[in-house]
Amino acid sequence: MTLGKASDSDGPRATKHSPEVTRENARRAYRIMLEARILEEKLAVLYRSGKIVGGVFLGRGQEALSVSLGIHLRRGDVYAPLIRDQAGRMAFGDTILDTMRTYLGSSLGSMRGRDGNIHRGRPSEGYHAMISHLGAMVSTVCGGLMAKRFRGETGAVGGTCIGEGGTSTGSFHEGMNLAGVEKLPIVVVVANNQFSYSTPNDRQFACNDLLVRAEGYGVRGRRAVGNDLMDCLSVIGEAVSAARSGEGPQLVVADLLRLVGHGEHDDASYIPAAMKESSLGGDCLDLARTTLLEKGWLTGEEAADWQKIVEKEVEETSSKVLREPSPDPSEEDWNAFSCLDSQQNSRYPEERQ
Amino acid sequence: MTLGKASDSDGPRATKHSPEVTRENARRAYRIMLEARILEEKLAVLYRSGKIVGGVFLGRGQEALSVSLGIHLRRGDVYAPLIRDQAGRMAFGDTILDTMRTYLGSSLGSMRGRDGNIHRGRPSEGYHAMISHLGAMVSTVCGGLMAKRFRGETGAVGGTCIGEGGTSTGSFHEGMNLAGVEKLPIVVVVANNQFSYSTPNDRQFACNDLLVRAEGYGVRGRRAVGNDLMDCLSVIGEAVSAARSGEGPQLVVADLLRLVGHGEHDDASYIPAAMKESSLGGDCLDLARTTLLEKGWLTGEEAADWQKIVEKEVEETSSKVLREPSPDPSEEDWNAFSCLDSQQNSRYPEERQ
Amino acid sequence: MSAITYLEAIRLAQQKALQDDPRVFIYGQDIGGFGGAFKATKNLAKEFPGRVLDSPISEDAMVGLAIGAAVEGMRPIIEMQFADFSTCGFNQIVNQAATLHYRTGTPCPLVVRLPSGGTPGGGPFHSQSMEAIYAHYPGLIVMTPATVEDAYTMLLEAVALDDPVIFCEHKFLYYHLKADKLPETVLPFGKAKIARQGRDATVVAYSAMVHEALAAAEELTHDGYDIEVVDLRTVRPIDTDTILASVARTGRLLVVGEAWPWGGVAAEVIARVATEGFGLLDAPPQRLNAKETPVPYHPALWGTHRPTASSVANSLRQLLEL
Amino acid sequence: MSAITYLEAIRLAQQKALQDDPRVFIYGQDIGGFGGAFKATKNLAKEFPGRVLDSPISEDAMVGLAIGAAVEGMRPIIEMQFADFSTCGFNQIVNQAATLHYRTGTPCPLVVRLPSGGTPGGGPFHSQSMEAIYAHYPGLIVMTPATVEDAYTMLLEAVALDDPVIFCEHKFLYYHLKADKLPETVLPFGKAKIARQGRDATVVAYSAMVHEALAAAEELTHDGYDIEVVDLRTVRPIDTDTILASVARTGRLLVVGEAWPWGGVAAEVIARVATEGFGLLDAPPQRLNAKETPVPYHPALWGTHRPTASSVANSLRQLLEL
Ligand SMILES: Cc1ncc(C[n+]2csc(CCOP(=O)(O)OP(=O)(O)O)c2C)c(N)n1
Ligand SMILES: Cc1ncc(C[n+]2csc(CCOP(=O)(O)OP(=O)(O)O)c2C)c(N)n1
Ligand SMILES: [Mg+2]
Ligand SMILES: [Mg+2]
Repeated sequence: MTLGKASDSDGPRATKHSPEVTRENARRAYRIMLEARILEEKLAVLYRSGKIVGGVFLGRGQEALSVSLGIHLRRGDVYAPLIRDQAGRMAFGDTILDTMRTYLGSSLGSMRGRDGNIHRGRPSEGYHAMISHLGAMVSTVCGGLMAKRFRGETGAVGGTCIGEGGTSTGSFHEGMNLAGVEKLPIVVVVANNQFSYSTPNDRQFACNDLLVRAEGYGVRGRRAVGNDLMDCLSVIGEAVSAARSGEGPQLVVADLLRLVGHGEHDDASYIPAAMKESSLGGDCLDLARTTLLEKGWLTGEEAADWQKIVEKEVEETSSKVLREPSPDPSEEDWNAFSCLDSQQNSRYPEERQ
Repeated sequence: MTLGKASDSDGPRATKHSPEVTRENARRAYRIMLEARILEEKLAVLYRSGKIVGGVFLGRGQEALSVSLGIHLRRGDVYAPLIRDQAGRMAFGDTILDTMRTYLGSSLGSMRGRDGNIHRGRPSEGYHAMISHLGAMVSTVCGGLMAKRFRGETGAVGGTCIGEGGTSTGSFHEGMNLAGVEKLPIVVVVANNQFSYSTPNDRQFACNDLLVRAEGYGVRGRRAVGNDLMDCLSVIGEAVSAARSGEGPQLVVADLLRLVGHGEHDDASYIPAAMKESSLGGDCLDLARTTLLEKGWLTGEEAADWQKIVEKEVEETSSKVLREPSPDPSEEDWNAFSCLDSQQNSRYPEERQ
Repeated sequence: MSAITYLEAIRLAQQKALQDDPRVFIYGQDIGGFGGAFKATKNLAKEFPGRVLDSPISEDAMVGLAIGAAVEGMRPIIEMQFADFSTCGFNQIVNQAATLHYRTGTPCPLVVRLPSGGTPGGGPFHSQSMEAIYAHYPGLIVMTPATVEDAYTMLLEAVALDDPVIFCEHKFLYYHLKADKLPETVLPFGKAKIARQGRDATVVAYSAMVHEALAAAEELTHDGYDIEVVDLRTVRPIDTDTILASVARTGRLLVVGEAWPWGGVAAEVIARVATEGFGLLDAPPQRLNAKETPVPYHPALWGTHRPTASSVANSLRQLLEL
Repeated sequence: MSAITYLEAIRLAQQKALQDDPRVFIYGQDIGGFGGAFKATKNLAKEFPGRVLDSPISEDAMVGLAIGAAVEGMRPIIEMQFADFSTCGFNQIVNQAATLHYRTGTPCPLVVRLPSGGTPGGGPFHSQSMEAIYAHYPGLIVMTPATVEDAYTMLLEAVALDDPVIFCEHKFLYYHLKADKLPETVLPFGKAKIARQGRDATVVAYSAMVHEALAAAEELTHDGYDIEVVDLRTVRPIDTDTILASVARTGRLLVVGEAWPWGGVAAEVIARVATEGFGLLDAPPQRLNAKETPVPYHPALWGTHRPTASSVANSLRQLLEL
């Protein structure tokens, strides 16, 4: 596996740790990363104890990259997170409560037990609920941005994430190409964690660097250091600003590792120890804390307090949701249509005759 | 529409009109181009007179590029031509007779009236019969090459063509990426004729040059001048040799124009006059004849003779095939399976019990 | 106005939708200045600048774009160049568009226009009838208009519905079918229509097959039979009530579909009548479909592959003797 | 050898195919060193170096590759990680693999393995049963084994057949179902099996639903009924003769499918029995399918969405009273 080499489209890196990463943003990002981490640890526990059925898919090690997209988006933007985006989701407004509810299939959750785990969102609020089929969300986000363009709304951005494995799908390609043709304000972040499930990059693509694909789509390419919060905030912040100010689609590629299995059923033993010990394997949460402490943007006490507060919130939310009732099949209308009632009769009045 | 700019992956162009283009190859290529052109003109006449039903899709203006792939392939190779590859097909061994039969739906043709026009081939001989869905043949050719690899056969090459519009399909992307991952000896020729049906390139892709995509697939990229036979023969010849000698996948991009509608029902009025008058619009057949005459590789008399001979063969074949019987529906077995008889009963013996 | 073709009705419906509803836009290959492979959007790009857009050859992304826009409240119409190419957008249609409302409560109002069905010389990849494939999926409405009037009103209805609609328009009807004027009233959504009244047997058909059925019915008047023809209009939902009422009158049922039999509309209709109207049947229900191969290219093969007035008439004669 | 699971039978069949036939190779995501998402290829990459290969996440290209290799005489097995993702390879399957033999006379022997069907918590995109979608297309064989023995023998048969085979293996049966040993004889290809003999009604089922049907039949013994269960084994072709013979004995028919009803296996079976065996029926044939929504995530919803022994028993009781 070759790690990315520097690319022409990456532009000058003088902006690294650029001043635009404010203390406030960095603190907020760290806090959200912490929430995502602690929440996901709890999800793993719930899975192991049989409370969550199906699977649990965590973003451990990818929180810095993930949060950096979510945090730069705002109300009115379109966001389609993927598997490892608990942090980005929370930055975009998702909550511990709704995450728990969705994983546990609560009928009070946004997915009402109909869909679960990472398949979560509130599309009417710009927060798309991913389908499993990788690559599919790129063009969906494009569609949201087209809608805004048709209505003459400017300044909105669309953001989506994908793993390096997802770039092999035809759907990803068609979406990227379309984004380029329509010059949409979309930011696509590729989290190159070196493996798609167990498959190493040399069985996934043959280029030295996925970033070279940006030019082929006519989009701007940028690189971020995937486990370095300050770099992710800076690079993705720039990408989002560029998109927002009309510079067209942006592709961000970041190398990193997931510090966990593909799902909680997977021990990730296929990841070589040497890779884990390389700089790729550094835990973004630890690194971010160290940086913030060094910069004096966070004190050790605050860090410890936050940890406790979040742990408490996660525990309390978990207990609460575990006591909530399961969805009741007999109350379901079992109807996939909005224009038909469950007997498949038209809801439309006959007086149109 | 920006025409391709020179690309890094294009390598030194000192090989232009390199000596490896032999007199014999150039003469053979020209002869085949002439056959394709005259045959296609006849197909257009048959279409206009109502003898060919459905559509006729011609490669006029693209013969030089097309023939250059077909002529460098040999028995044992895999070839999947596309819409505008009459010349390449004939170089690979297809005939005027089978083309006529297929267009006219003769039951004596290779497709037996079941499929028609450009959907023609003899897969068991390495000559794939394209499906309409653009992009689909790239991975199919990859599969043929994998088969040879599994069997330990070396030295075979796979070749396929596609229009620039076809590069927007997910299928193309997946096939190219897979070719890169498996390091297959495939040559993919993109005929960038500036339009996909009526759609200009600025609605099809946003990069300045499709050749930049080669690097993203980890394949070697080369450029050819699409209406210059000597350049096409040289560049594609090199690409095929490179693939044959184990250098992995090759992408050739050539700019040109189709000098005809998408199909014979289309007057191509969307192609701007200025573009037709630019160097892109030069007719490769005329250009090739001039070059051969200049080089002394062909005499004016020969050229005139060939023209007459081919015209005669085309006319005779057409008359012959027009007299051949249509397929008889009552003789069809109406069976899509090879393991079932038409009553959908198993052909497999019961003694396996 | 001179005679309006089925194709022109589709163009006019899109024109009206664009006119009446700013949320409507059309996205598809070659539909802009060129007006589409069949000219179903002729002049619309000029009349509605920026709202009728040429797409790249990317069926998956075309549908994905429509979904994202629908979520934001638009009413996209996607033109597939041929129904057969919708297989490349299949995943977005069946897994994203069809599931969105159920999963999230957000409606997904979009229309995918599928130029469908066989024409002479069309061959295996420009002739397919895919209604059964889409109708299998809960969440998709599937329309199959058989007349100029329905092509017009149902397409407008498709745009107005809050669900994704697969609009199967038949290429063979594009130029063949003409009407004097556009209708002013519409049948309620989801209702089948008695295209011809009769008492001896019911033929259920849809799309181009309605006309083969009507011609067969006409032919059978010479044998002294009076055949009822039901035009389904939409195949999801299926108007089972109208079918059962007809079978109650005639006692005999033949279902005709241009698609392949396995799991097709005809199978579904027969399953419904057999389960819900068993007692109404005086004879075994029958179906007539395309032959079980890809759609052949040669017109002589094609003419045998699909049901025609004469094969429908034959099936009817057999049914009437059962 | 200790008890063999349905999953292990699939692994062993692939091992035997690789062993016996140098033309066989396996291509799919994570099937190499990792042994597949469900471990259906565990250790095979090591045992057969270079013949069990990890693919990129490219379902379209995976199938395309298999087609090209099949044309050259290989016998590829493609593992889809879940049946649901085969939608992304749909076009190659239905338009290239299914049509190749008819169009060109060249056979296209490949197997696409689809880990199918619902499991608790699977949700809308990891639970689908797609047999009806593929069975609609002439040119595709569709197998739906319900037992450990069939999983083994039918997969070997799938590899041996000259046509493309869609092999729907049920994830819920992977670990639940066990057998003591592998079978030495095989039922002829395309034959259904009487899984349980009875005289009061016939339940036709396939895949996981065979076991729900058997459990329901058992339950109905307490009511004094004797139910026959037919396991279809392949849904394309369907062994209509065996079904008709069973209905001739029992006079009553219930068809159970885990997929959605519209155009599903149940619709097709009922259409066949209604058209070809109308006179054998003492009561209207009935079907029981999944509810008409995407497959829900929560186990309680999922348990109601799919037919179960108890809903099959209910349907049977109703049928027996008709
Ligand atoms: C089209 C499609 N094929 C297969 C899968 C099954 N699948 C789920 S996640 C995954 C690996 C994804 O790898 P990558 O994109 O690198 O993301 P990562 O898991 O590394 O974050 C696969 C193969 C899928 N979801 N979609
Ligand atoms: C997947 C798919 N979508 C749509 C079509 C319809 N179609 C046939 S040819 C064509 C244009 C192709 O353009 P290009 O690839 O540039 O080739 P050219 O015709 O210019 O040679 C289109 C859209 C198709 N064949 N396949
Ligand atoms: Mg990855
Ligand atoms: Mg072109």
